[in-house]
Amino acid sequence: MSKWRNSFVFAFGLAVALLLGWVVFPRVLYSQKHQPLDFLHKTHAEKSGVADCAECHTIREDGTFAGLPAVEKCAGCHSERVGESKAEAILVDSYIKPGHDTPWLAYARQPANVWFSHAIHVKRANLSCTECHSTYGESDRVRVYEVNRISGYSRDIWGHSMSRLRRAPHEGMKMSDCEECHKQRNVEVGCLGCHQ
Amino acid sequence: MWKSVAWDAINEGKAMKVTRRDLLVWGAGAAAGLLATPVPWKVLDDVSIWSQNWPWIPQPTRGPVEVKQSFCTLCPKACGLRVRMANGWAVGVAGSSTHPISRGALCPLAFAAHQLNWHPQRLRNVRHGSSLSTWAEAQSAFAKASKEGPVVVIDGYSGRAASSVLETFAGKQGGSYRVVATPELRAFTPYEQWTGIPAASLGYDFENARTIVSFGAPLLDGWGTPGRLTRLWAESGAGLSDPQLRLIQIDSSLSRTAARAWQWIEIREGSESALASGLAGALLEQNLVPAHSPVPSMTLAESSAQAGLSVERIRELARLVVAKTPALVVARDDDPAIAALNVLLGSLGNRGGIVPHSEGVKPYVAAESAIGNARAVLIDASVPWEFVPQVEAEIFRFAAWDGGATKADWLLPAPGFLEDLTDLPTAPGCSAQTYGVAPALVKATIEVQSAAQFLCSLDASLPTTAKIIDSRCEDLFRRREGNLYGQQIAAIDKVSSVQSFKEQLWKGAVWAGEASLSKAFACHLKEWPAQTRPVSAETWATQWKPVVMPPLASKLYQESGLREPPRRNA
Amino acid sequence: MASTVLTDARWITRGAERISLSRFLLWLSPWAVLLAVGVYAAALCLFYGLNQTNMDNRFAFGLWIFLDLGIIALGAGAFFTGFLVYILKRVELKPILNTAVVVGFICYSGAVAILMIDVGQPLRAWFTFWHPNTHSMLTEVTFCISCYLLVLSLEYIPILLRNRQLRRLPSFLVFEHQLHKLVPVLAAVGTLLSFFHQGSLGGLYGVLRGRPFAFRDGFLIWPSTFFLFILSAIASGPSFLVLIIATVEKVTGRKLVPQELYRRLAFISGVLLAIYVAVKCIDTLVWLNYTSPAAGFAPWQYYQHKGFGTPILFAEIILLGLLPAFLLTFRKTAASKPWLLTAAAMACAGVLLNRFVLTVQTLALPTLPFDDFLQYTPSWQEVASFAGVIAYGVIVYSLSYRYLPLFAAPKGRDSHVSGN
Amino acid sequence: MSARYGMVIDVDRCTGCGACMMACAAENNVPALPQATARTGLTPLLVRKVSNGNNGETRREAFIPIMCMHCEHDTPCVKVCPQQAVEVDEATGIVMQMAQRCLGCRYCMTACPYHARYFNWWDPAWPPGMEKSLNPGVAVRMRGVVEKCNLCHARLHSAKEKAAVAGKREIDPADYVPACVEACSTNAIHFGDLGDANDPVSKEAHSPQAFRLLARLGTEPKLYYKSNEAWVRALAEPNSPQASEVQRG
Repeated sequence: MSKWRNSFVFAFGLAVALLLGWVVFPRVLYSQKHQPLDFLHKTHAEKSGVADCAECHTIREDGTFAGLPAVEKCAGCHSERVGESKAEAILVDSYIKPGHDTPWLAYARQPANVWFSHAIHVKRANLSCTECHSTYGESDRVRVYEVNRISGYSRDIWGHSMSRLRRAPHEGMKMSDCEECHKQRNVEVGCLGCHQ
Repeated sequence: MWKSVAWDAINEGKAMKVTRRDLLVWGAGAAAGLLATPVPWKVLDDVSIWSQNWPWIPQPTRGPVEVKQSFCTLCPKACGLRVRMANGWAVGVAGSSTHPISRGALCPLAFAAHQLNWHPQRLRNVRHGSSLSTWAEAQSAFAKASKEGPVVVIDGYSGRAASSVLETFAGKQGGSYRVVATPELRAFTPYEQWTGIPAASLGYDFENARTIVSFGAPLLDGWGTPGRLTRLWAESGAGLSDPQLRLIQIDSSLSRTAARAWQWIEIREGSESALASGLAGALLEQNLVPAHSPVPSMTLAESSAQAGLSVERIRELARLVVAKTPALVVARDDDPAIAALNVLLGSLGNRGGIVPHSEGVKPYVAAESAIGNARAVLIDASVPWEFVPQVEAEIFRFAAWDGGATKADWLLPAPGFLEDLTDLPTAPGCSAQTYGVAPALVKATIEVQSAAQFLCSLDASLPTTAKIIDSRCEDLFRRREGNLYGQQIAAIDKVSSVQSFKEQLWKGAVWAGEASLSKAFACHLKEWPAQTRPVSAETWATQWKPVVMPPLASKLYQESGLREPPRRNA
Repeated sequence: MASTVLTDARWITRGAERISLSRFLLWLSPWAVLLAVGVYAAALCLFYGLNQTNMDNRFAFGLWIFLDLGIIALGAGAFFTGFLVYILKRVELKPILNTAVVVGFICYSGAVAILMIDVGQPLRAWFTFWHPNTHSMLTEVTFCISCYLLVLSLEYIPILLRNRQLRRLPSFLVFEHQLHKLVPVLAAVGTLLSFFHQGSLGGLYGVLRGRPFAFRDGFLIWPSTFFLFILSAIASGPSFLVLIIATVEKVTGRKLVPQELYRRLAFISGVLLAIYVAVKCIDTLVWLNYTSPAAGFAPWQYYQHKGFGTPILFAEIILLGLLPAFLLTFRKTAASKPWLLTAAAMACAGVLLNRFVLTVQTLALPTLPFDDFLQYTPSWQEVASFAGVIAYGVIVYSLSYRYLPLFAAPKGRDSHVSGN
Repeated sequence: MSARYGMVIDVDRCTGCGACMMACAAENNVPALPQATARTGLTPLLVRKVSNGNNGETRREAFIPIMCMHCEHDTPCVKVCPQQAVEVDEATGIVMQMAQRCLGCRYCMTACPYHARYFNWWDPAWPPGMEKSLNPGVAVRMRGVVEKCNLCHARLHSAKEKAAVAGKREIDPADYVPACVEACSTNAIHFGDLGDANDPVSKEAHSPQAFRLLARLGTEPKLYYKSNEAWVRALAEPNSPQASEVQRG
């Protein structure tokens, strides 16, 4: 029976490794951070009549992208508390009144060596925001921000799926994802087309 | 089947102990399994990404970038700047091509001037002797001193609104106001003595000259407002055998200017004055200039011996100088013998010569290091660090950067690059009057005060720099002369109101008058000036006013051999 | 007593006489110290970066690349002996095969270790496998050397498993027997890989269009240095083995291989060296008269710098090329051990000189008319980490010699070859 | 967008002031480290002093800015890089160096005949606070990688973005001017599209005064020089009489 025994022991080792690698490892690799307050895209879109992403995430005149809005933008409506939620209190008391920018954690932020132009993708290529950011603009909760302990990247860059094999349509923002999309659309750019 | 395997295994587990082989087989299984998990591949990937984003590598700031027009305030040459700003910090400097004098050019150091505010040698605290002190203590010490006796105020950049504050204070206090002038400005003092026209209102009309004879002045190497002469030289046929503008460089070594000049005349070191006298003799002897001039006491032969040039060579040089006129002689400093050559050549007050550009400029009193009777000396941050007063008085020295050991009782941190509002009077050597305003674009990260601010805070009756600038703008507007060089060039008549004029100036536009040749002046020498002592050769670093250089400057002398390393202060 | 307890007799091949463990440790200790210093120097380079070396922007390659190229050439004995034994069936060379494999393994693993220190970003070095530039000679080198190191490891394992203790493990034995059957295949694969990477190491410099001193015309995509490197490596490899075995014999005071084998190796080395010298002469003439002038460089320019004149060319081709080739091939000189060893050393030195000229002189020479001829002295970290590799080699070989039957044929097989 | 960006440098106009070197380093966030020397420093643009070899009054000196020549044919560095960290951009002709891909093997440095490639021997560092003065458009390179002139690609990025906002496909040439070109106080460096026959730079490159350094190597550099002085033009050839007289710059 020693043959069976070997196989069993081998399989046991295999199973332990698979368990560690697929279940434990992802939890260890990413640390979790919480946004400073619960921002609700859905409420802003539905109740406050913010129709266009660009109203807050603006592309400036020189073509650069403002990214997450500065606190003055929020202060436009929230100079005083609007509603009774905890988030409202945090926003007004901790950020708007003292004039500090809200330390948002940007899920989709690329590292400093990447030059991604929203202007070119949105204005020239006419891509919609959901093409890369999925329907996050309609979400009714803030996600936990997960950061890779080794590389320091947001988990959104790799995507939630560890294997990257069965990803949701807009999951992942690695270079290979950019390349794939560029290939599909037959747009060729050199290294420095997207790096700086 | 699986059931039986498991069953057997369990049974055997009961019967058998774990052997070394089991461990090995288990390990092999685990290793095989691990390869089928993301662990090795993801770690490999993440570790390389980590190496691309090492946390200790500095990251540039993020934020909107805007470009502001301003001026370089580090020395009196007043070049126009375009400053790139991000997040309130200056992140890039370039020349402003709309500036009529500097025309988009800058000296090499200006390109990294925005780094100077972070220089390790930045003076960050008020210092009294060797200990730290406070602004309050410095103010009370200065107030006490100025009550007790005369205060000598020393300025390195005359003509600014701040200079006016300093001068007014000195006048009110009963002290005196002295100026440490740049070599470019000092070079005009002989003419001031001969004609009574203040040095600061004279300039060179290079644009109309056809021959420029430079006695060791580094004309192509940071002399005057750098862009003016270099552009002119380049555009008038640099490298051609017969350029439109002939630059004859008389120099004891193959300086940068000599290397690129149309002709280089090699002379012995320090013999510029002697050659000037010899040249005058040769000009007169060959009747190349009108003869109504005093004859130099030095003979051609003596001059030849001193300069190391043959007599024939000097005669040849004389012919060369007048071969293409107007000819203009430029001295490195205030050597009267060289200045007298311009009188001889008739270039004073004439096209392509030395011309006055503004009125109402007061002659300055040059600061000597031996200061007479004084209770205290106040030194503005614009004064070069090399200037060390020799006097038994309490010295209050303003400086943005610490130049090392120099006698000063009080060291007071002054605003750094673009941290202070200042105006920019005409740069020395310009043939037209100019005026610009450089607002404080960057906020200081430490507590700083300029000498003018310091005095204004002590004496509320003094006009502030801002007020003086305001009234100067109004005066200029009222004159209705000249042009405003902003986004476009506009004649001042086209500017609708004084408010708009001021606004444009504050946004970095520069006002420039026109060279007023109508006020031509004559000058006759009674006798040929006596020879002055030779001036030692200047290095490029001494033309730079701040005591420190931006770290990037080491590209020029340390990471390459392009330039000689700066002289260290003792 | 400690002295009686401390023994490794159980691990030593049955019947082999070896010095006492304490004497062996004494022999190892200076090498271990050297290795420790080398590891420290390498750690400095990895931790603080390559500023620990004296390389600079002009001397972007230095001592390390020169010696890497050198030991890889000398390590060619491993694949070439395998090739002779298994492919050309020169079974008389079998007794030195194990030594050849161990020496090859040491040379290649040492070179790869040094290369890992030599690159500025070792953590990203695997990008070469993921995003390879197929036009680069270095890609070819990286792929072939890593594959060949794997092959060498696989060849080394069966030797390792002949250790008295290790062979007791039954599963290991099975593994070893199966691996052993693979060895001829491995030798064939190793030969192919080695031909390519020895060649591409030569190509590394031969393709440098911007360095006319190194640039060579060639055949298809391969510059002539590609072929010259293969030739010089297989010519010097056997000579290096001669030197190693003679040294081991001297150090251990034992006769390990028959004298005839020396002569055999010397002959192979000599003949190949002669061919190499002939090809090198043609190549040099073509380069001097055609390739270099076509790039605008007059050949005299290369040899006008002090210490790097034409004597270096003479030494490379004649003194350390043609001369040892003669000495190694002639029966009379090859029969005399001192002559044989001198000639073998000269042949190895010749190849090292060739690698030196191609790496160091190429970089020292100016290209722009206003460039300097530059010099460079390696820093202690560079020297020490390389000395560490040599110490590592000595230690690995000493351990292999002590615990593995490097020269004795395995029981039952091959005894007719090994002679005694 | 399709261009073949190149330069013509008027050597006669160069005064060797070094403004281009400073502007280049500031624009591209090149660190200046106290330990760096002329052999280990980072000078993607390096002005070198050359002379006609004479002594005394007949001596002439000139200054030659050396940077990546953006070779077009058989680009030596591109060919040798093992992991595609260097490439010639098809749209612009720029030879691009990717620090993030580079493994620091320095093979490209040995391949470059112009010594226009530099290795980051140290980690980049600035005095405390000075990192706030860094150009936001350029990522700082880490130690252990090679860098060189990328033709101020950050400015090309800005120009592209500006064009995109304006709804244009082509950039405005006025928006893309490398820092050295902008900084030159004598307008000695002319930048333009060599592929466009009407571009003044393209015309200048074909003037009899124009030359390229080591053109016979056959790498087709896109950096031209020009001079009215014959001895300067002779520097194009490695066998020029000046070759024996060495000037380090």
